Amino acid sequence: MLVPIMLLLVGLGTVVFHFVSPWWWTPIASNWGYIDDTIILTFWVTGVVFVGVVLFIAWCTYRYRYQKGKKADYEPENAKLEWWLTILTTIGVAAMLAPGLWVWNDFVTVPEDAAEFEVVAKQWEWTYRFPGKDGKLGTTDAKYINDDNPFGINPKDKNGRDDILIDDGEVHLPINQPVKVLLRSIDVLHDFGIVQFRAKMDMVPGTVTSFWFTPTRIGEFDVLCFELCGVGHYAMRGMVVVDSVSDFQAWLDEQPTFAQSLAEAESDSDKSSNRVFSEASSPDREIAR
Amino acid sequence: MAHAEAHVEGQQHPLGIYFKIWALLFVLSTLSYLVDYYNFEGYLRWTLILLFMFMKAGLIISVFMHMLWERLALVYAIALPTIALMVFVFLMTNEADNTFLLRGIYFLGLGGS
Amino acid sequence: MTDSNTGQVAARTEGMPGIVSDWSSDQRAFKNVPWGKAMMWIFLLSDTFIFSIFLLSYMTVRMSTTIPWPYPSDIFALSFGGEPIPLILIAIMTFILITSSGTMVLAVNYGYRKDRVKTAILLLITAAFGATFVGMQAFEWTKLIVEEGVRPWTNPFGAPQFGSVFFMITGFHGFHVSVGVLFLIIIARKVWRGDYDVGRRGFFTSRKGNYEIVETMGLYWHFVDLVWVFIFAFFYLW
Amino acid sequence: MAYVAPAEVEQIPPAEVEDVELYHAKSWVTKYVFSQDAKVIAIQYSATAIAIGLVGLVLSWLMRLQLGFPELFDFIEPSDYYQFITVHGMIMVIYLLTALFLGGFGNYLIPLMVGARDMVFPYVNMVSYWVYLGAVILLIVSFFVPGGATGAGWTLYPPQAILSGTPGSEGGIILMLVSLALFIIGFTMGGLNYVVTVLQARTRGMTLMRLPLTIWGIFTATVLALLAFPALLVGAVMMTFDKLLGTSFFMPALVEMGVYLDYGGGSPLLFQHLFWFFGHPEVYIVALPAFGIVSDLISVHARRHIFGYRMMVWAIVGIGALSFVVWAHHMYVSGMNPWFGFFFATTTLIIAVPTALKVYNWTLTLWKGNIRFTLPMLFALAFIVTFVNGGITGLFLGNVVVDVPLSDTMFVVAHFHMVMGVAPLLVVFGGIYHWFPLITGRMLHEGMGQFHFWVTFIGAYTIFLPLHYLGFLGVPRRYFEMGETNFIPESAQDLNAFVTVVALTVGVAQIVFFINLFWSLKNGKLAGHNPWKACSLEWRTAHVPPRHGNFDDLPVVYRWAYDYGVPGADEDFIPQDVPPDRVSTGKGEV
Ligand code: HEA
Ligand code: HEA
Ligand code: CUA
Ligand SMILES: [Cu+2]
Repeated sequence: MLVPIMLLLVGLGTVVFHFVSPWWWTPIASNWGYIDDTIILTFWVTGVVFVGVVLFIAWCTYRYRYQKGKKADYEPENAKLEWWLTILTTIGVAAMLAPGLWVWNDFVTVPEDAAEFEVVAKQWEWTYRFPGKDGKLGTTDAKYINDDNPFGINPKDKNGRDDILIDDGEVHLPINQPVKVLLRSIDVLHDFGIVQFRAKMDMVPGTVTSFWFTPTRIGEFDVLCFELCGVGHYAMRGMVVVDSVSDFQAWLDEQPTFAQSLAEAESDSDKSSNRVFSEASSPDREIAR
Repeated sequence: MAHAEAHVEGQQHPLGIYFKIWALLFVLSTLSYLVDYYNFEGYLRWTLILLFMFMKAGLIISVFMHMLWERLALVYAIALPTIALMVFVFLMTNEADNTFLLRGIYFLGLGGS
Repeated sequence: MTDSNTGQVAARTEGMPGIVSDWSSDQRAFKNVPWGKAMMWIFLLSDTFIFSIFLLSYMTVRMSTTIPWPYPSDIFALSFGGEPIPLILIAIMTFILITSSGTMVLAVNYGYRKDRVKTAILLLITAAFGATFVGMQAFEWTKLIVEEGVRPWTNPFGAPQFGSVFFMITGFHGFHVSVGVLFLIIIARKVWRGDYDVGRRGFFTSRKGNYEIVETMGLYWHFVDLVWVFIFAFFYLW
Repeated sequence: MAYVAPAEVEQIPPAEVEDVELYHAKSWVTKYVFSQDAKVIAIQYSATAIAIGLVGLVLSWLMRLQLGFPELFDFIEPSDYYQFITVHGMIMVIYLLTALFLGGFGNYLIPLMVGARDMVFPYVNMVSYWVYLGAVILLIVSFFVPGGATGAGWTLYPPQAILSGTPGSEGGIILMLVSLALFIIGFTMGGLNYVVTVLQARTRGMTLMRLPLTIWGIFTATVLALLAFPALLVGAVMMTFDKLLGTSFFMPALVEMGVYLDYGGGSPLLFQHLFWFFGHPEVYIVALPAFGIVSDLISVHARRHIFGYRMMVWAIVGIGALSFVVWAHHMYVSGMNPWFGFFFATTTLIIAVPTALKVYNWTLTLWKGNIRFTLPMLFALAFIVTFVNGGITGLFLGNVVVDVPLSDTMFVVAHFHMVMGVAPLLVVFGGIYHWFPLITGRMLHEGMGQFHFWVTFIGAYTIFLPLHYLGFLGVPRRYFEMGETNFIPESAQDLNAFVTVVALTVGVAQIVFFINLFWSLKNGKLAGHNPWKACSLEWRTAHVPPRHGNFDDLPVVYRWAYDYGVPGADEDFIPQDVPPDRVSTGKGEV
């Protein structure tokens, strides 16, 4: 008797825990409500199956518990039953997959009007870059990185001169404006994730990754690093502040451009004598094909 | 069937076929070498390289390694798992292309962003 | 048919039905395939995965690097007095390996005829070709390292991965050849001594061997040749 | 398939291969230490795996202490924590479960269950164990080299794994990689044996479709391992070169702590693909043997044939095959080519269908059975519950867009512990309770077993169920401590503390299991032949425990391994080697 009861308790306990637990997702603050919907859908489909299976075993262990001298039923196969189960499961799977793929299609299709900004990660802090007046980000390369140019912006690329650099971990974004986040790391893998936006993506050194979203709620949102990046991983924090458009613009205008920061560095150039990179040691790279 | 077969289970074939294949392998190797020697370029080059490569590989596997005479149960057991490799290779060509493209755009400033 | 232990074998179905009947039979899925050979085939399948993944990694780094890939044809050229002939050393190595494959397949054949002497001699010839191949590879490595300044981490011609991949893949292949040579010699010695005629026990395994080992060895050796076909095509010619 | 008609006796073919000549040990050392007997090797493998598993367990306590009470234990530094999770993950997946299922259960059961005298190449089999031992020792040694063991996570992603921001990037990572390479070499030697034994050394009448599912599971897992480990081996070789020779396979141009390094052009994503091309099959390598073993446990102890045997076999094979085309579901947010998401989400969810069928068939085996609540059965039932729970959370993660918010959170940790840390481990326990009588001739103590079962099942479930919800909140995995955020409630920390307490309790309860093992060795009830009244061949040896060479005369097999409750027969089970004309039917001999 103990076994069926315990199985029942485990099954029901799980359901009860799900519904009464105070721990559930943090309220959303982006356009990715569809993701939440897909999760809910998945919950119902799989939840029903879970409860069904556990209740069925519990019942079996009660109904068919050992009786001396009894013999089990002998029916090695039942093609009809097996087919039905296959078909039903396939339907269940399709019911979750189809909406999922549809939302994924949205997720990877960046809208035309998305503004771009870049997140640059390094062990263990976040920095950000906005395109300047020309609306274009300058190209970058790890070899340009030094104290004066922590972002590694190509000094010869004029698109980069007016890029706006934010070096202190906190970035502002305007509300309701779709943004494409370009993700770049200068050392190891990191992952730019904001729980309320339901979106995250790894940043891979040697390439630039991206995702897009639209912030829909004004407020401050913690940026966490979601990819193990060394001992400081757990402490790699940043902040996204979603502002009204005007607040955002005001904030942006205060930030220095690349040209400004270079000029500043020039003026006290002897401080930057410990340059780690010298132009000669790594020849310019050209594209191969 | 001969009852000794359970003990002698090897492959015996007339030597002639081995010599023929041997010669053929020489010819094919020469041909693939000539692809380079005469500096064929582009798709022609790649097609020829692959063609000769697969012919050589096929001959070695089927005749020298006796696959031709093995029972299909063995042949398929060895051949089918390589499908996984082909999927892997195919996907990695896409992955590598993607990386290359992104590097071109963001590090070398080629094309729009 | 009775429960006799005489090894009677019924005629077997061929083709697709043959696959089904083999796999659904008892005792052995690969009919007429001795254990050692089955083991070697499966090992080779696993090894195929290793080499394929080496090549796949090579493909990936080559396709994703933005630095030009060096032109192997020129790098591996060799001049005898005058004009450099592209890839000539590699071509010769290819021929040597094919030749060794040829002598190997003959050895297998004579092995099954239990021709002790011919088998042993052919095995030794195969080993000799194999050793020559490794020797030429050592020459090629030396030339590249000493004269051309190629290193695993850098090279004067272009993408650093060129050198890395070169040393890694040819090194791994050369390692396979060397191991093969070693085993060829060991087996040749056993054949020569007549171990497989008198059923002498192995030193380590304490089991009796037989001439099937020659075919098993042959599979390995041809595989090494096979891998070279792919390396030649993808690394040197592509 | 089931009730073999007398006419079929005629069709048992004669032996195709001569009976093998066994190697007979000449001294104590060759009999028990450098033994070539698969059964001794199995015990060596199991003992080593369990010993190293205990190290993994202790590491999990340390991790839990830190997570549950972040301020309290200042002897755990962040770098220690990362070393703990890395080695914990690695030990549990590879050195414990892979080795225990294949090297341990595989070695013991394959020859017995297919009716062979031993593995086909006993010498190679022996070497396999010693190489494995070497790998384990290297792993332990890595804790004691300067810089300690690697803290790169069990996924060992470069560039991080070999750069100075990560603990163990000096020597630990190299030892880890070498140890893995050794493990793979050792495993390959053993694995070839298992595969060839199943394919080529079965006894007369033992067709593949009469194999117990245990063997199907172990066999398929071994094939997966032989084809998946190459990717890890190659990745390990290349990473070793990146570290030691300065090559740039996985290393793009980058800056390490402000210093521009001499790397360039490599692809970190390549490593991830290689790792998961291995890694996903790997999780099925530990799951498939569990599937197989649990099928047998359920069938034997429910006194009912397994339901839908053919479907079960095809599902195992299908899962095995599919597992090679789903790997990048671990990389949905890795920055790979975005269209891969469509491909891999589809393949991943497709793999749920054969898995679901297996679950149904287990439950349908219970249905209309005659279920005995023996210890193995309890563990099997617990397996179904935990596996279904963990499996369906896999469906969340597999559905690419749902994975985006959940990836790299505690939800993933909860998923894989439920489906891999708890479910197969319960099967391991069930298997030990089931086969201990065969291996030692004595039963394990029932009372201690019951205690161990309930604490482990309920406890482990309680540990990992709540972690899903931390994942929903957004608590990332691999965090030394959560620290301050403006969205994670205080109560999350209480939950963590609670989980830690339960984890410690469950951990300590394992002591009862070990006491039981040693106590029963001497004092257990004598088991006699076939205490569970099972049909498969391992219980049909002349001696219990089986001696070297397993059988006196090789058995001849007439039926599948699941003839329980055959109508008309007197007994409720008919062993595989009982010919149809020997089945007693009450109406007298046929
Ligand atoms: C034994 C090990 C094991 C098993 C069997 C599985 C099984 C599955 N896993 Fe899991 N997984 C791991 C071990 C395992 N996993 C590990 C170790 C990791 C993390 C690695 C790391 O990053 O460190 C991981 C991570 C992981 C991820 C990556 C998450 C991330 O990092 O973001 C994903 C994503 O797709 C995933 C999916 C699945 C799926 C779909 C299955 C499926 O096979 C499950 C199938 C089973 C069922 C579905 C249950 C039974 C079905 C039914 C009762 C009927 C269901 C009904 C309907 C479908 C209607 N797993
Ligand atoms: C089979 C695999 C397995 C098993 C059994 C376990 C068991 C446990 N694991 Fe682990 N774990 C992993 C595989 C496993 N784990 C992996 C792959 C990771 C990822 C690492 C990474 O991120 O790189 C991980 C990470 C991981 C984390 C996440 C760390 C982080 O991301 O910050 C945590 C945290 O709570 C944790 C806890 C535990 C606990 C409390 C137990 C146990 O205490 C649970 C309860 C114990 C038992 C039910 C029985 C235990 C008995 C034995 C283990 C050995 C004896 C064996 C026999 C006698 C057969 N594990
Ligand atoms: Cu940056 Cu983790
Ligand atoms: Cu997976």
